[in-house]
Amino acid sequence: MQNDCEKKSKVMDLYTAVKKFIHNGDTIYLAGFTHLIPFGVAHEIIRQGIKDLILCRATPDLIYDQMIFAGCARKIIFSWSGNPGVGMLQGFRKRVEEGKLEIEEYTHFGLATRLLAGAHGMSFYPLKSIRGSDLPLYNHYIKTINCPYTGEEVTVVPALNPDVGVIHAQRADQEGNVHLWGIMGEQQEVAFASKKLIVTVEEIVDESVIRSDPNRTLIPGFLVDAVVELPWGAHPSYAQGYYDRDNAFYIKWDEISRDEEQVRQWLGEWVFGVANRQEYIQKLGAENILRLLPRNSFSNPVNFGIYL
Amino acid sequence: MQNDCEKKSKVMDLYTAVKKFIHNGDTIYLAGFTHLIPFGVAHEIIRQGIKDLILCRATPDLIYDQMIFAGCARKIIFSWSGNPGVGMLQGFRKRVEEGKLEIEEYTHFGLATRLLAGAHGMSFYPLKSIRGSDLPLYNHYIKTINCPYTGEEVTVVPALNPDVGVIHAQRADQEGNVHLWGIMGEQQEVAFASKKLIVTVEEIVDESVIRSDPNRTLIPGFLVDAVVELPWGAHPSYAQGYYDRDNAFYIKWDEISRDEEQVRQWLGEWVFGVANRQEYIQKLGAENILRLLPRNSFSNPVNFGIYL
Amino acid sequence: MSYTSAETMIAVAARSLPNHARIFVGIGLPNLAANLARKLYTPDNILIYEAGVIGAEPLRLPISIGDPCLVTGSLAVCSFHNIFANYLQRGLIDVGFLGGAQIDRYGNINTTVVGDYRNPKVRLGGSGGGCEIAIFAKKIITIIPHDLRHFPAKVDFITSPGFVGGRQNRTALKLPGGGPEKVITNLGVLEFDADGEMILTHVHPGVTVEKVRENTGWDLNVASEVKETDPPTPEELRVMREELDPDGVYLGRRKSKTA
Amino acid sequence: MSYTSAETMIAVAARSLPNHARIFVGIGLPNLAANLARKLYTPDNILIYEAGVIGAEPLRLPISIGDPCLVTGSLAVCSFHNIFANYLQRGLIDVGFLGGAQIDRYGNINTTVVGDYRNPKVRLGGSGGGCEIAIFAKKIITIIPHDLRHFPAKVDFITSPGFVGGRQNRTALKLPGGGPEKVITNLGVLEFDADGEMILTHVHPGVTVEKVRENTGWDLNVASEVKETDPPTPEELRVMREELDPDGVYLGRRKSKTA
Repeated sequence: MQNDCEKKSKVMDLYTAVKKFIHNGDTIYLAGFTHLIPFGVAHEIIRQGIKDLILCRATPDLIYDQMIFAGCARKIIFSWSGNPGVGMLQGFRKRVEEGKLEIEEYTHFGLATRLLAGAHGMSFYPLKSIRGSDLPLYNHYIKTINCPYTGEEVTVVPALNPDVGVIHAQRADQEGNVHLWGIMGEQQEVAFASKKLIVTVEEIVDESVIRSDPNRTLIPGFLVDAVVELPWGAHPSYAQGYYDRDNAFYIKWDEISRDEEQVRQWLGEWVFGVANRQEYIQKLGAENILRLLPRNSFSNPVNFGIYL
Repeated sequence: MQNDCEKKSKVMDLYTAVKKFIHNGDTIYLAGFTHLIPFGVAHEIIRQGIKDLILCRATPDLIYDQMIFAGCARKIIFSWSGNPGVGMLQGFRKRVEEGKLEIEEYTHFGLATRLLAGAHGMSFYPLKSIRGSDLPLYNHYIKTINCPYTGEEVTVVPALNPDVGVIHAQRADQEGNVHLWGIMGEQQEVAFASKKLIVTVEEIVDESVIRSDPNRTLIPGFLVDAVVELPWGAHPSYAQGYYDRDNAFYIKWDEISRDEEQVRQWLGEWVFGVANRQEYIQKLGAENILRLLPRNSFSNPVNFGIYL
Repeated sequence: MSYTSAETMIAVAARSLPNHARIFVGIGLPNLAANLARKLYTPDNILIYEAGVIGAEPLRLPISIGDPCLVTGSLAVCSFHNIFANYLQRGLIDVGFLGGAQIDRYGNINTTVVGDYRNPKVRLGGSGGGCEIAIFAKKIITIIPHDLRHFPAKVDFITSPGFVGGRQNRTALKLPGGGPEKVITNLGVLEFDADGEMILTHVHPGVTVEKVRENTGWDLNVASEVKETDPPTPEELRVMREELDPDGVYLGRRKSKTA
Repeated sequence: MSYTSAETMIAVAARSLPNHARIFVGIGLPNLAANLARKLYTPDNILIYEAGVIGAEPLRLPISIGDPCLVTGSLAVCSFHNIFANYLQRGLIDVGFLGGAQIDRYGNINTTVVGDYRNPKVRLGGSGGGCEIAIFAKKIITIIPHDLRHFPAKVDFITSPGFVGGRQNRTALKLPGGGPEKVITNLGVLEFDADGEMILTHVHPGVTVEKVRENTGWDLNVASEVKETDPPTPEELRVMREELDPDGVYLGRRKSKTA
């Protein structure tokens, strides 16, 4: 979040946004539960060679696997690691098995609760989960207290406040007021919990589009430090209403990621081999783009009324 | 909430919904922060002579003032009492000053936190507010604990789980899947926290309208026990996009409520003197209806896409 | 051009706001002052309302804190819990505007009760979000009429803590926000000294220090040099009278509003 | 009509579901079983997905737990935190469907690690929402292949607690949900006795009790009368093969999926 609301323009290109706000050693959270995963930002982080990052994400997913392979990660804070719908997350898994990657592990609800506490300005929140599992034996941030009313023992987790949060969404105005729909994941919590926030969107729209439906605004612009228009910025994941998940790539990554040499080649070609996201999309090509387009299904409008 | 999801029809008239689900002595929460206040249900509760209720509401407002005058209330759980934009809440105030009405008082955030805990199935939640105020001297449900991470003293409040929650909204389908927009208040928390839930709506719409925009659904139908189509069910408060607040009545209530006899007359005429909400609206008349209609301002639609 | 003390109070309050700030606005006088400032001095402020509305641009004067005119065309709407948790408790609010029935030398505000809580003389509205605004906003500006009723030696009930019993008290309680910064009345402007006690720094045109002291329920500290505020400018008066409150609902032609 | 043991497992799982229930559905085999049940036996069930989708009616087989086809035309979408807090922790889920890498005699499930947590032989996915489903759902049905690898005497790591060390253990921990009810494998069906220990109640057609015991890593309790499950009906097979998984992604023509 900006320290003040000064009206310096937040609209910038991807390179500038990453250069300006993400630094070696930062704790970062690239948000998006299976949907709107900010691959565009991840690839730019890799291109800029940013190191020693603490990567937080409920589902590390391909996006963190690529960053792990590229040497960006010092530690992963997570709650489920996998290639969703395909299988294991090979890079992550291999480095953890070899003892080469530090992890701090939660359940989904535990990690979501950490974010909610961070978003709400609380230092902790209680939840009734995790008890009975073995996780607290290996993660000493997971503690217990007694409910001051019932005496019942409950789990507590500390707030998570990343240095930088990254969100990809369907649309925002130039100030970063974000409309996001479909699976909402943890994006709002990440936006409020993070100290700085980068938003990439399929489209920058006029403020009037946002103001036509304030209930749709998931993130207010004053939390946002950088707004980047980045069509297809979530590929190979998807953007509801804009494009489908490129499942062929998810399956292909399962093969690529079993072999360090293939990964090196893939990063060379698709990340280092392109200067920016536009070149990536060019390289992806018209056929792939067309293959992933959905047909239209629009929401029924609602009336806000004009009150004079 | 229904104990099971059995498909008995939930659509019923106002009389039946109140008769079936609200009983003497219940703890009830009629939701709506200045917006969508369920006056229709309140008047039916008064007509049915239901007594000894514990009335919970952040802002007791005219709706509870009328119920207090009518003798429905045993106790009020609240965080601000007033006639919003006009002044004091005379019936509430007088009975409290005379020691005739039990109160349990919070700050807005304290009460909202009680509801959130109730909605989340937690027995309590912490917050950093209330400390430094005198409220904990008079409300022993407000306690403190120390944060297990920072050691800092924080306030805690217990969950609130009303016996019955009541929501008025713009539209729902026959199962009670609710679309609600404009000021969202505490409706979602009340819906999840309450043991039974009555929903009244401006319009019952086809399920396809709800399914066209699942992100707009604030309350899933399976929480709902009764769905009542009740146009103008929030008058004299308002429904965003449907009608404006009838401010003339809010000002008039300030006068009426200073005099028990005038209140008796008003209740006789506008509550006991009408059999149901339809008669109330009839009595309100075309001129008042037209006076309160806004002009249209529709939201920009969003595309969910069809994925085959 | 003639003007009322209420108009002076609003104009001075408007000038006290920083630009590029997030302002948590109560309805009534704070709303007038914040919107006057936005039109003339602080176009980049974002106004946030307790009902969960962010960046409102109402086409009429809002009647209550939850007026539908605040919602249509606003930037964002959030739930009742979120406005307190995500905005106030998270520390995102730069300035909170408060009113009140009583304020004491440490800036503590009472909006709960006159007399004893359990045996009240006058039962008032209660906290609403007032306590939260006082605890969490980076600074608090209070707008309140100046007389012995509103300025007692000790408030009957602390609804919204200022410095409690002094600045070290608030620090010890670890209240996240900065506490009271200014109190703007129909007589002048008061700030808070190193101990967190109110000190008169400005009087409005034509008001004497003595008059302020007579209307304050304790032995009021006075700055070594008390300045005089500038009277409302014609432009300020025009915006207040023609654009913001054309019916005079808040500026004296009708009884002032609370919510 | 020939059928595979995976098809039997899905059909038996589908028949085990109550109607008028809220089912928390994992992708893959649980999704197939829940949708098979919904089409043939339990039309009034509401399917709830971890990604925050309620009442999904997908037009294709969802590829992952967050597939866009689950969202379009669903009844409601909620945030990641809300699906756990408002739905699971609040006690609204009747049946949770789980899979796993290991399950032990008390229904504890491991999806975290094979070997030592700090020195893993195989690092698995971790809990995701599995732990929450196991703790909060009113009952748990697990679908898991039956062999010594999946049925060890003791799981290497309790990711999702069943009865922990026995039914009294779960009670003492005050876990809100009812715990494991059934385990459905490619060999048969297991339930839990008064002590919370697994007991074989059914075998699938052609499977012997001895074969089940040989494929279980402890001395398995067996019901006094072990029944035989009914084989998949032609209608069940038709729906599975033609409507739910026409490409055979989950039913054996490709390696089965996890998410």
